[in-house]
Amino acid sequence: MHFTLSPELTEYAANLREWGSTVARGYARQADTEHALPPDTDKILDSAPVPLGREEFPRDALPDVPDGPGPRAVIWFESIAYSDMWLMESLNRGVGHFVVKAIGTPEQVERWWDPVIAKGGKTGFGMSEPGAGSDTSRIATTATRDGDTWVIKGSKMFCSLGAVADYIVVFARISKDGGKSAIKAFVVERGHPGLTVVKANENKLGLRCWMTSQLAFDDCVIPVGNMLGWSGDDTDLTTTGGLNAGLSGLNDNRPNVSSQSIGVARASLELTTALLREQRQSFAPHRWSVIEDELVRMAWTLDRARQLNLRAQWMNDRAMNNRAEASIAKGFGPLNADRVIRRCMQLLGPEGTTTDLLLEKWYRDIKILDIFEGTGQVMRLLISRHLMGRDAAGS
Amino acid sequence: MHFTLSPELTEYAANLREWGSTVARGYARQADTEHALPPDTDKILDSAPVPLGREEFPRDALPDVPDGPGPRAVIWFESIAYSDMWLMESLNRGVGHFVVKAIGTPEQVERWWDPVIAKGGKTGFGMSEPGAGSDTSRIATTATRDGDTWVIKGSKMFCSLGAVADYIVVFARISKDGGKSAIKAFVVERGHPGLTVVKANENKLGLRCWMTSQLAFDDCVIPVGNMLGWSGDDTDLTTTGGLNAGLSGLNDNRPNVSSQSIGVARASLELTTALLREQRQSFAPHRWSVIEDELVRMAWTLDRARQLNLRAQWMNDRAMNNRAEASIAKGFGPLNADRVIRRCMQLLGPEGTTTDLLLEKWYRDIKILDIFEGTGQVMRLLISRHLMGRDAAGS
Amino acid sequence: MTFDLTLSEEQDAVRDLARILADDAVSPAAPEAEAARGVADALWRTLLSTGLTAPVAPEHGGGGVPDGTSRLLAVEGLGFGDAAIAASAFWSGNAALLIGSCGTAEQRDAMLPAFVTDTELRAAVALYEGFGRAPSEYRTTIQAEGDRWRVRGRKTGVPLTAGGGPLIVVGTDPSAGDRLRAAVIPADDGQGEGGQGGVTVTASSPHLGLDAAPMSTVDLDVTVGERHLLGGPDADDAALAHEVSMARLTTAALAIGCAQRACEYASGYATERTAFGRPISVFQGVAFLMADARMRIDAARLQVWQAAAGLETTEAAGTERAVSHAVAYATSIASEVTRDCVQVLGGHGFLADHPVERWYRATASLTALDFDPTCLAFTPAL
Amino acid sequence: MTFDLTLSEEQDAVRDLARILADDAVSPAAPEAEAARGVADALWRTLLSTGLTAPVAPEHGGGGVPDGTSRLLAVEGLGFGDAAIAASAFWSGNAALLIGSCGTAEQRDAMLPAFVTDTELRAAVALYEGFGRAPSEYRTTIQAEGDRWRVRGRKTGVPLTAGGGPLIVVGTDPSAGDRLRAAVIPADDGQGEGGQGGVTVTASSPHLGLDAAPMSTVDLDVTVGERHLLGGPDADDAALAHEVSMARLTTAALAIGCAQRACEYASGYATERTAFGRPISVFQGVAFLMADARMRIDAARLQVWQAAAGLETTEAAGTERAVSHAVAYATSIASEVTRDCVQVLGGHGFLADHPVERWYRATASLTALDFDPTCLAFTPAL
Repeated sequence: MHFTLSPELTEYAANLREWGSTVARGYARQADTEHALPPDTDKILDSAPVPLGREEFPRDALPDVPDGPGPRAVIWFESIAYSDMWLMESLNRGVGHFVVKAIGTPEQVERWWDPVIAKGGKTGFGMSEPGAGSDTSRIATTATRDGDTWVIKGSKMFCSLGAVADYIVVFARISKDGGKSAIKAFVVERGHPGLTVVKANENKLGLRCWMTSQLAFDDCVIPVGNMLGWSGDDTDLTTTGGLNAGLSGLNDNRPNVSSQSIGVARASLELTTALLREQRQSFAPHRWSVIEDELVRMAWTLDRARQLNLRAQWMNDRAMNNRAEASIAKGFGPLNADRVIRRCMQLLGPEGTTTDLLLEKWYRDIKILDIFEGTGQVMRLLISRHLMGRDAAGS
Repeated sequence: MHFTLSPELTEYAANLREWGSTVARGYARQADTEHALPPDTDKILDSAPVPLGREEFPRDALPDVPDGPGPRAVIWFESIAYSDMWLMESLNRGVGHFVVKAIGTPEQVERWWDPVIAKGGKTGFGMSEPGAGSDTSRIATTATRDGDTWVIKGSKMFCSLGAVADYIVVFARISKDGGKSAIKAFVVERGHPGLTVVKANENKLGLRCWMTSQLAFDDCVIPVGNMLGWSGDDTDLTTTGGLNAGLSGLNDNRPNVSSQSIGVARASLELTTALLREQRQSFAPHRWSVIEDELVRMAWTLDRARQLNLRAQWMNDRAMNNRAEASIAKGFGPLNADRVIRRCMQLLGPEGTTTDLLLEKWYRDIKILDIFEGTGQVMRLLISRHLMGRDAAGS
Repeated sequence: MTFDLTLSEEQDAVRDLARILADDAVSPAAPEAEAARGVADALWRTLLSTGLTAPVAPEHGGGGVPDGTSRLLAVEGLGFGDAAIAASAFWSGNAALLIGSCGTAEQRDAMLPAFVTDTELRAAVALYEGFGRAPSEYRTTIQAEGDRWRVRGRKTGVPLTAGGGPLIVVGTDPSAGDRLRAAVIPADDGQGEGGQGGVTVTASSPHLGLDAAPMSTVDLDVTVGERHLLGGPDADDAALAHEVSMARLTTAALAIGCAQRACEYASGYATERTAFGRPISVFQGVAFLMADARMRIDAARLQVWQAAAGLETTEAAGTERAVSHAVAYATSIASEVTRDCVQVLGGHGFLADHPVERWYRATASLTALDFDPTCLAFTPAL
Repeated sequence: MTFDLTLSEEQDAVRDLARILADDAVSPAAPEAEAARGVADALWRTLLSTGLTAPVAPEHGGGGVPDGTSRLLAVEGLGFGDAAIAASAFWSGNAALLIGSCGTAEQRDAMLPAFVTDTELRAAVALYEGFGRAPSEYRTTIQAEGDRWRVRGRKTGVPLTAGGGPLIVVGTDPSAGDRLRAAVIPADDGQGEGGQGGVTVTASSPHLGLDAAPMSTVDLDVTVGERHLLGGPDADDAALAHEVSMARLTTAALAIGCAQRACEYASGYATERTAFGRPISVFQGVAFLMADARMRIDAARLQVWQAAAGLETTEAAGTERAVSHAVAYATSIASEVTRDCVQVLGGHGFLADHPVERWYRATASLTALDFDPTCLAFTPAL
């Protein structure tokens, strides 16, 4: 059993963090204030001394390290978020095309996946609605068949990249019955008639440069072939990949979300440690020694989360069933991470929460990580079902 | 607003704790080992320099302090438990007669309450069953009417004082329908035919001198007048005070249960503080100063619980609705108390958990306090219903 | 005296008034005040006119100075409306209380009437220094130098005195056994009276969630005449310690008011929001978060009240630690409570459409203002 | 090397064997061992015969010494059966590991064969001193005095060596930069070899839940000849530090095994016990306790494994702290987990009819054995 990373991955991550915390982090405040990525994002990204993994640039591929893609992802997500979450968002092409890849027909993949990989477009993901969060069965947006078309009607919120994406994968219900299995995924391209951007970017607590849009589908007519997985035969409708299939590809991302929280908390802890050390003489000796203990305790807390993340991804690389372990990783990391940042601000005192430092931003950014892709409560539900069967935690 | 206690109550409590921690505490180990009160309990109690509140001795009445009976109870329960929980049990006459007082007819009160107060008997309380804990609606013991008698059939566990009580108030179901309202309280006197003591005292984690019996009612025939609240008219049956009425008198006890947990944790903290101070030179200076902080943090934790207990009882004295506050008190105290004792043992090191000290006993004794008279989970359920209505936390 | 939570008629009235103000005036103004980074003059006048925020005795034209309990009820009550607006108003008002309790007759006459007549006046007490320091540990010194008094040190989290009201600095006097002293820094003379030194006020960047209560860092090395020494050379330092403790407890009461509001809001949301066919309040994973919140809030409130009551009865040294503990606990649990309230709202909690996110921010700033890490330790959530 | 949790075939086999032993032999023996305050000879022989508990190299008649991971898997596995029985066996076996890794050839030849041939042998390593001390801080000293070595100090939580096996004392040498040393105290001579001092073994009263693993306090002021110095005067102190760390991690792995068992037991109970018409596992207030338990157990296990792996790769100074942190976390969460498991069983959890109460007790003792309060701080539950 080993708990070290390869020298290659260690060096890659060190270089990434070095550049990320000096160069990229310099744009963090601006991204927050302007609720948008920096205008010269591409130039900033090009200045990175290591590849960042942008699919459209073959030479930007992440290094092929002996650790495997899973642990590499853990370290990559942690290091990117360590720089600042805006960097994460700048590399976020969206997830719509992953859904296409997961449940689309070969023709659909060719049409909507390949170009994104080749040319680097962005894709949107429309699932949440004002009345439907964790309970996806409550999706109320409808798709009604009309000859060779589907007519989409409804509202979406939290639609990531909704206002700028080349297309949006939107989930809608094709019948009132059938629960989740009646919810299917449809591709709606940008500017398509009937699709209105109600709000390009929602006003959020944090992660403000992450564009989440509110969209209205007002009798939006799309070709029948835009239903993902539809092979031209309507008798397939019940088996056509829908909500669950569309989401399954996202489950693997849970340890990565946790890694992001650990990256942000680690940045906070390192910054705080450096600032406190400069001010050491200002602390009473007893208090200083307490603080040194606290910093170590926080570092161990983050490290425990990191190991859980690595485990989940290491298992994934081996095609081991890691559903419980992925949930554990996501349930554990974010909950500890915001607590670490809060404690860092407390230790720094009144100046710790001003906009002169990034901790206040990170404390805002990080909160969503215990919510999206499954709240901490949903993670506990999944873990307890793993322990106690499918009826567990139903109430 | 005031947070002090009267000099009278303060002095009473100090005297009680002084005697309790020197004299009474000396019997703690014995009570644990022998799963019974000391044989000379009455003599020990008589040696107390302050009244202990035994009803059967008029001169033993608790002092009439300006704080009122509620805060007096908080301090009394805390101080008795501070001595050791065996002292609590030695003063425990049971709760059966309280149920008689709460829902009995005047004749029943005269027959089963008055003598206990006058002469100091003990009374049992038979509610829990192997299959019915927090969910009292699951009580399966039945009472079947047969002419002028009731025939009781079933098993009880956790029946406090069951094997020695003058009588037991046993809860049984008079019909299969009607849910909780079909559960009534009956008086079964000691040695009554059909009542078998299966196990006089259950083998428990702690509080071992607290006699809890397992009883079997095997076609146990009792007079019809032994149903509490029955005034001779069968048409009253549905309104005759049953389970809920019988329990309502016990709700007031919740802050007292919390106070017991605080008393035990306080004893642990004080003992630990004294022992650690003797060994101060054995600690590295930094560790010692950390420990001093810890001791203070624990004391504040207990004090917060104490204030919540006082508040709930202070409200009760004024006939204010304190259901939420009583639940808060009970939800808060015991959960913190066992944590304090555990930490004390950790600070004391390997010797902290041996039977040479009482901490290990106290750590065992205290666990039941977050369980009986409503678990911490039930308290949270009640509090959340107070916040969010009757459907909260339940479904 | 015995344990007694009875409110006097006056206290009851204060609580009711504060709640009405919170609902009608403070809460609705929160978004605008945040955007404007300050409390609008009209609202400021409203708050001042109630006499709640900057109480002044009748002989100086005010409506009277309420007792400490009333003060805490008022602070929590307005904090329930909005922590930042309430902070701004009460932190200014703390200066009036300090002058009223600790000033000489001349000082009271000179400074107090303006708190009533000048409806735009913003005053400040410079307390905090960071580093977990309690007042007796403040490194800002105020000590005699010839016939003048030299004030030296650095204060952070000082309310901005944009309105021109007095700035009172609290420090210790190393020549007098580190006793607590307070000096009024003349507001009209940024270079120090007589040019002997300087006062540099550096406006801080906004504090997370407290945009409407702008603060500054103040660097001082200035000498002032004896008439600027609050209460004079022989001032009652126990009275000063008392008022300083009450000022510190203001922060705790603000946090409690904010957490209480968040708990009520999230509880209400949970009863209305449905998922899986039922209101989410039926799920114990949600409901118990709110039950824990309620327990913590109640415990914190009692501890703060108890600390305030202790100021009347206990030795100063003990009360200072008690205040540090009360502030650390109240503000920390307020942060955790508001965090859990955002969680109850899920994705909606992350949107500015609901005010919970503001409370999440504001309590974080409140808990960093005056935090002593020896009072409450970090432990992992799991 | 990269992050890799793959178990070798041998490790897999060890884990499987330990689990079988736990289920078939250890768990059923727990009540009896507790009552008897010791492990019955027959069970002791069974455990020894597997080679899991006191591994000895083939050249000394044993079946070979497994790697550290195997050791931890074995400890956790038997701890899953019963913490006290497993503690008794592994703490004795730690002596064999210490001799095997750090002894001179003569010492190995003299002492190791008995671990194989004497099926009643109970040995002990005297490590703990309380007071949060890590090994480098041990105040028990082992230093040269003329041509002999003087061992002075007090050890607590020392397994009883009733079976007459060697007692190994670990201490620091102030004459050699506080380097770690270990000495074998001759078992047959309570007055110290040559009468120059004494060894007083005071049997401790039972430790909460660890009745079957009796311990003692040992007061030492004794001189021993060089042949009793483990590894001789120039022993490899890094190797010694390594084995001492592994011995400390034994306690953490025991706690994890016990917590894992409790979590599985309580989870099973919750699916069978009904209340309000449904299994209590449907209530998130119950289910989430178990989910949290599972998360903590997994985190603690990885930290312990990581600390063990770090012994192979990292500087000794860093690993000592890492071990202290791993032990503090693993044993503390084990206590909390077993506490919550009792809670899930409610009143039934308080009865000895269910084994959960034993686990509640045992983990409390494990967490007090080797606890450094700087590694994990007290915070209120609410």
